[in-house]
Amino acid sequence: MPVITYREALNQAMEEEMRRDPNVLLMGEEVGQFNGAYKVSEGLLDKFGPERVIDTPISEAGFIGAGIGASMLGVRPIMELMFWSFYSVAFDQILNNAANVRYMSGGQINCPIVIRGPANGGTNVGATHSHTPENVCANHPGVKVVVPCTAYDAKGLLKSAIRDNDPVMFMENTILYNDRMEVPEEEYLIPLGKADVKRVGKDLSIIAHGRSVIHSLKVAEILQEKYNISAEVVDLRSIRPLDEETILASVRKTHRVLLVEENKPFCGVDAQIAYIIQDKAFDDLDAPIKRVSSIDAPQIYCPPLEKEQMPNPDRILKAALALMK
Amino acid sequence: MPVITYREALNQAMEEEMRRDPNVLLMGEEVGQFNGAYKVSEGLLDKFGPERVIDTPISEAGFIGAGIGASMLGVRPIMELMFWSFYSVAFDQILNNAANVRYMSGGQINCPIVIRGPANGGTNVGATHSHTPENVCANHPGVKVVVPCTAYDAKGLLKSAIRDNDPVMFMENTILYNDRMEVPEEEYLIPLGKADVKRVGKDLSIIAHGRSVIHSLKVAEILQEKYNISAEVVDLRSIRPLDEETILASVRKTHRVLLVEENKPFCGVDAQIAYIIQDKAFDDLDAPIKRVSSIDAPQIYCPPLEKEQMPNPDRILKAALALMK
Amino acid sequence: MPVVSPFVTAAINSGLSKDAKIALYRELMRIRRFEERSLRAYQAGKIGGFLHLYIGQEAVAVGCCSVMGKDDHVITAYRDHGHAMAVGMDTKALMAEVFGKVTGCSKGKGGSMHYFAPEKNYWGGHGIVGGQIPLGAGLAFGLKYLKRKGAAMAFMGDGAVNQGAVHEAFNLAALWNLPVVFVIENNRYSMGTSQSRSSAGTSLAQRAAGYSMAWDVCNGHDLYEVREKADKYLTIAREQHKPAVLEIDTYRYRGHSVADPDKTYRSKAEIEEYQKTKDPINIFQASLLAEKVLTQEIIEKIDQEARAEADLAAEFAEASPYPTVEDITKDIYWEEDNLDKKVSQGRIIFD
Amino acid sequence: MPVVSPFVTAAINSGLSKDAKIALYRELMRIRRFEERSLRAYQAGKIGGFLHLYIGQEAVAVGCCSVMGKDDHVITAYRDHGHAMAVGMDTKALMAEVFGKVTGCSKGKGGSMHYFAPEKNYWGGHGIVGGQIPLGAGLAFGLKYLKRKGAAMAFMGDGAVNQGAVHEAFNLAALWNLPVVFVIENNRYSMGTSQSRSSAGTSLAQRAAGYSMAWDVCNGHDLYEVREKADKYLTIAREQHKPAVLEIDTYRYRGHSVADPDKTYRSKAEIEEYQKTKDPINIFQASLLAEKVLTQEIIEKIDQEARAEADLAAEFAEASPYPTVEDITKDIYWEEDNLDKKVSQGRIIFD
Ligand SMILES: Cc1ncc(C[n+]2csc(CCOP(=O)(O)OP(=O)(O)O)c2C)c(N)n1
Ligand SMILES: Cc1ncc(C[n+]2csc(CCOP(=O)(O)OP(=O)(O)O)c2C)c(N)n1
Ligand SMILES: [Mg+2]
Ligand SMILES: [Mg+2]
Repeated sequence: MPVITYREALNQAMEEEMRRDPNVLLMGEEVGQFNGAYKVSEGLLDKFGPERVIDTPISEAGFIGAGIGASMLGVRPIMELMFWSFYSVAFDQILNNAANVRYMSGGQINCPIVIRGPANGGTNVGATHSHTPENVCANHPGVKVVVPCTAYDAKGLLKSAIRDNDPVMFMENTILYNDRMEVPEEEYLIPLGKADVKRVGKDLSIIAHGRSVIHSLKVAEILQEKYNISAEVVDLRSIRPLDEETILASVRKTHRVLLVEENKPFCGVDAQIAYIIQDKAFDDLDAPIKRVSSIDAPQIYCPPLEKEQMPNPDRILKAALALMK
Repeated sequence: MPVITYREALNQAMEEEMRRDPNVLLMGEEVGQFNGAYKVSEGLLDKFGPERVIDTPISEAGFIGAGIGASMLGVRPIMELMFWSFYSVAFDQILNNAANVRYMSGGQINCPIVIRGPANGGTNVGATHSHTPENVCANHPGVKVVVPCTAYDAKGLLKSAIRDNDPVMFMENTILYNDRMEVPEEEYLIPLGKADVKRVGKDLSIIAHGRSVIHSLKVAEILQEKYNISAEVVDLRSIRPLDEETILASVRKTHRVLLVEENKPFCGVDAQIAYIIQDKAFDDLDAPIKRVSSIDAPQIYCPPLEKEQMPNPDRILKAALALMK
Repeated sequence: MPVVSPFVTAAINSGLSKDAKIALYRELMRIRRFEERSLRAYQAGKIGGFLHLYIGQEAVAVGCCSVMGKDDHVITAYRDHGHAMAVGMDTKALMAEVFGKVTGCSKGKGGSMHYFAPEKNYWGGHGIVGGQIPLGAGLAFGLKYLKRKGAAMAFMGDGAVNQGAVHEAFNLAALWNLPVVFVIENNRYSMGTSQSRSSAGTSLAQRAAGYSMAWDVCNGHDLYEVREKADKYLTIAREQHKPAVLEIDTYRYRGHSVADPDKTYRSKAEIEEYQKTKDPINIFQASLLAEKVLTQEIIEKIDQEARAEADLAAEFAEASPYPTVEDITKDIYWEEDNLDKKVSQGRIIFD
Repeated sequence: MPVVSPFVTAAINSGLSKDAKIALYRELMRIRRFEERSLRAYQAGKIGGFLHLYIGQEAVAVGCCSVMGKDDHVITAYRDHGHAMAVGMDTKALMAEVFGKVTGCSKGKGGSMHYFAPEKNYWGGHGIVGGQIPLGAGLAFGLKYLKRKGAAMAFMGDGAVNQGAVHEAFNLAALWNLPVVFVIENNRYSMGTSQSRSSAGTSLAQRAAGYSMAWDVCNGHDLYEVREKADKYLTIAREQHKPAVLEIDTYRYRGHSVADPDKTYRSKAEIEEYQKTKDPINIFQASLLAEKVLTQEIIEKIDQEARAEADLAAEFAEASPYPTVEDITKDIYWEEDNLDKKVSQGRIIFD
């Protein structure tokens, strides 16, 4: 199997879907001539031309709104946000227009749009460029939210997202763009709403999404090797729809839960996961559900401190050990 | 004691603070000549003139940004959003600029701004006009979030918010504007971050904020009278800062918790409250924490169904009884 | 102004048959009577939320939509009843919608602000001021991308031009040569704020010049002129893929919405002056009388029919059922409404 | 172009003493050397995140800020080092900031994009394109409200004019007569996108005409001209409370940020042409030589000092400590940083 990066996986997903369906296009700042601010769209302009790979002005509300309008007519736009953080200036278009138009029209209109781009901290770009808005987006019925953490998942999920007839918020991670793994050459799809147990364990469930999964897997190794604790690592992959069954099955097996995410804690995704678990697996819990999130401050610039602010193996390990006491 | 409406309470709070401090001004769409879309600012233009009661174009990003800029210089603007829903077009100004500028400047700048207006459903204005974004705002460290449900609280909290040197998101409710109660003539302040036990009870804690508190109080009466269940009703009043102590004290007394809010459930405020309770009062819980939120769909127009969609006494009662079984 | 508009001889108008002119007149009347009827329904407590009446502005929607071809598209704001009727939506479904009934054009989910009829190229009805304008540019983009014929008209009020999203859409449309006409219905007020208190600059449309986009101003009380100008820019949009901003002067007689006390920002005299001298229906009626197209008899008949239609719509709405509690969570996701084609897994509706 | 700019005789320039001219030249050099030094620090792995260098644009910030009075204010975007130095911030604190050190001007919390010095009327350093422009209008509003003297300058790039918030701020400034000069630093590209690919219209500044706001275009390679134009509009803003848009043509030699491979959107030849013929430092140097203000000796000395200052700043930054983990949750809320004056209760930082 070829080994490719997360970036290449996304690129392949877009290329394959653009070949499959002429209604699929890619639009965003610097996606064409510049080959993408993070090179995710590298080569696509050459392959599909400027009619399908479209550079935009710095007008997120304008061009995302335009993408939504076009999607109502049957176009299937993939919209790149250079950073998901910039959803802040297109919030109304995304979470009023895309999220609500089907409902407000009594189901007459659908909006097959994908909005994708990196949503992560960790690259020292500060408070305005480090948002992880999966919680905010998923608060809004009408959208779907996906957060892949491996090349394999990224490709299979992005292809599903592009074929989906509902608006899908697809959140990537600049730090993972260079991560490499084997990805099959044959076409495959991963359905939205299916979590992935990335490591089987029996003493503790670490439930995470995005890059926090990668950290959690490292911690699980350490727990096993150093402490003889067998941690299961569940990667949510999709926030909405959410694979409750896989979450609950893990909890029912391990009875202890650590939730890990990069978001700021107040009303993060893991607040919701915690509610669901205590609601549906109350008697299975041997201890309170614990969380590791980013330290609750605007994202700090200072490189060594940003590492500390975010979930990292040290912080996760500490929380896991405290939980197992 | 004079009996006044929630609307008048807000109006008095603004008038008193504007008299006290010439740096306080009111700005927003239709706040002046029109006396406010919901008449909350009635009479203020006459009293303070157009320099301090300022009508704006329909440019929420522009004028809220301008208010933030002015606040950095020491002006203390009260910004009215005609509906909090319109934060969607000013999201970046509010949750990047106001929330982050102190942090990004290493504490050199503060931003004493109040952004206020109604944030509620229930008036059949549909999916784009019915947001309750206390969860989304409170997810962002840097802002404070207040949601009063009585005239007394509204006045005391708004005065505190105006004197606060941090950005305060103040969320009112059009349906409560006409609610009347006794409010002292003498000046008083209510500190942010102090919950209010609006009804003392011992069998069940109903924890709510905003108009859900009013519903919960009604349900508590019914529970007492019809079912001999003694429900305590805790009104959070302030979401960030949050009065954890009062929440936990109630839970430790009653051992059963029903959380009620008007938000859509996924990552609502009550998801966070649930997490905190199970974390800090795990052994005090006799049953899973339950929630009543708005039914998880964009806000419906249909008047009778919107009532059903939102928390209402029937739905809360049903949930309370199920929880007490 | 002469009784018969000088624009009667414009190409788009000169070919109109008598019947076609009567049909246009009928459209104006139908809208006015529908609006009046819905106001009464509101006063009777049948309608919730907002009701933004179109009374006084009828010539704008009728004029613009009457020159649409079958490939042209429309999107507008919350003051959307006139446009909905002008594109041919059934008044029964419109009235049922404001009553919140399942037979409404949006199944009772959208209400007055959210009429939709994609099969008539009518893309709503939108509540956030200016928020529909990027969608309108997107419809035009979509037409061009899909190599379909036609153009889009995106309507907004005079207050909406100060929203950032509108400006972004103007730039995109001009930069990308999108087939879209941005129509500003300038009824002089955004709620209680007059144009001079909200908008810098000498006119609203001329902001288009900053993007090297064509612009024009039009008397919206004269149906013939509206048709001429709308046709001109729609034709350019369709044929040359060039956008334009068309500002149409008009006036609303009623408050911003039915809840607006309408006392602080304009005088009764101002309203009466408009009603007396600029009413688009009176003006068109007078013209058609002078043109010997209409007779008092026909006028009477059209009025009766328009009233009867509005009453019938209200009866239909009244008799229709509400959606059910189960309906609340339908029409959110395409996939959940098409379970036979569903591929996602997991839970998507929470509690 | 003649060696000595025709603007040398403009009132704002004609009164400049020899020393004052040398001081201006020194500012240009200090910025260039600081930027070059920070680039080396970045390459050595001392700096995280973005680094948007100002090299090539120095005459804009120096020219504009040199005509500021003590009551005038500045706000800009993320390419903010030049402005920070031009208002007199200490390069040690600036370099320490990009190193993420607690001695940085924002305590290591803001980084390169977020320099702040309110005591110098310098309101940052902002990362969201166009997002600082409403704040700039708000500074002007605040000055007027507080009946303080002075005006604000709000800088943005050529790409930023297509953000909705910019347009909203333009309208507000024109409508309310705010004392603000919006400065567009047109360096021809927004990242890899040339002006013609991002912005419809014949010039960026002329969009101001849509709001009946004054506008002008200026050669940003000529420090004298920048001073003249900035002074003109700042004076009008201060004295008449009238805003303006001033577009200043300039050029950046380096990539958009240091991570930009800078290969897809412009030619090496283009950059070299600018360096050869339009470099603002060369042009000013040549002028001052012709004016007999500078000598080779002074030039050499200034250069040495500028390099030394930049090196010293880097040494200072290197030697400074990082903030601590406890510092992460400081500087969020005024109240938490001023516990003696705290009145709120409850918990405000969560985990
Ligand atoms: C972003 C936003 N801000 C404010 C409102 C509230 N609002 C609804 S209509 C309106 C006035 C709009 O006036 P105009 O654009 O002239 O249209 P008209 O009502 O005259 O048709 C306002 C302020 C809104 N719906 N959306
Ligand atoms: C809202 C938003 N969109 C996109 C970006 C990413 N971005 C940062 S700078 C930039 C280019 C800006 O160009 P310009 O305004 O010309 O300023 P310059 O960099 O040339 O100084 C872009 C697209 C951003 N920071 N904010
Ligand atoms: Mg209007
Ligand atoms: Mg530029």
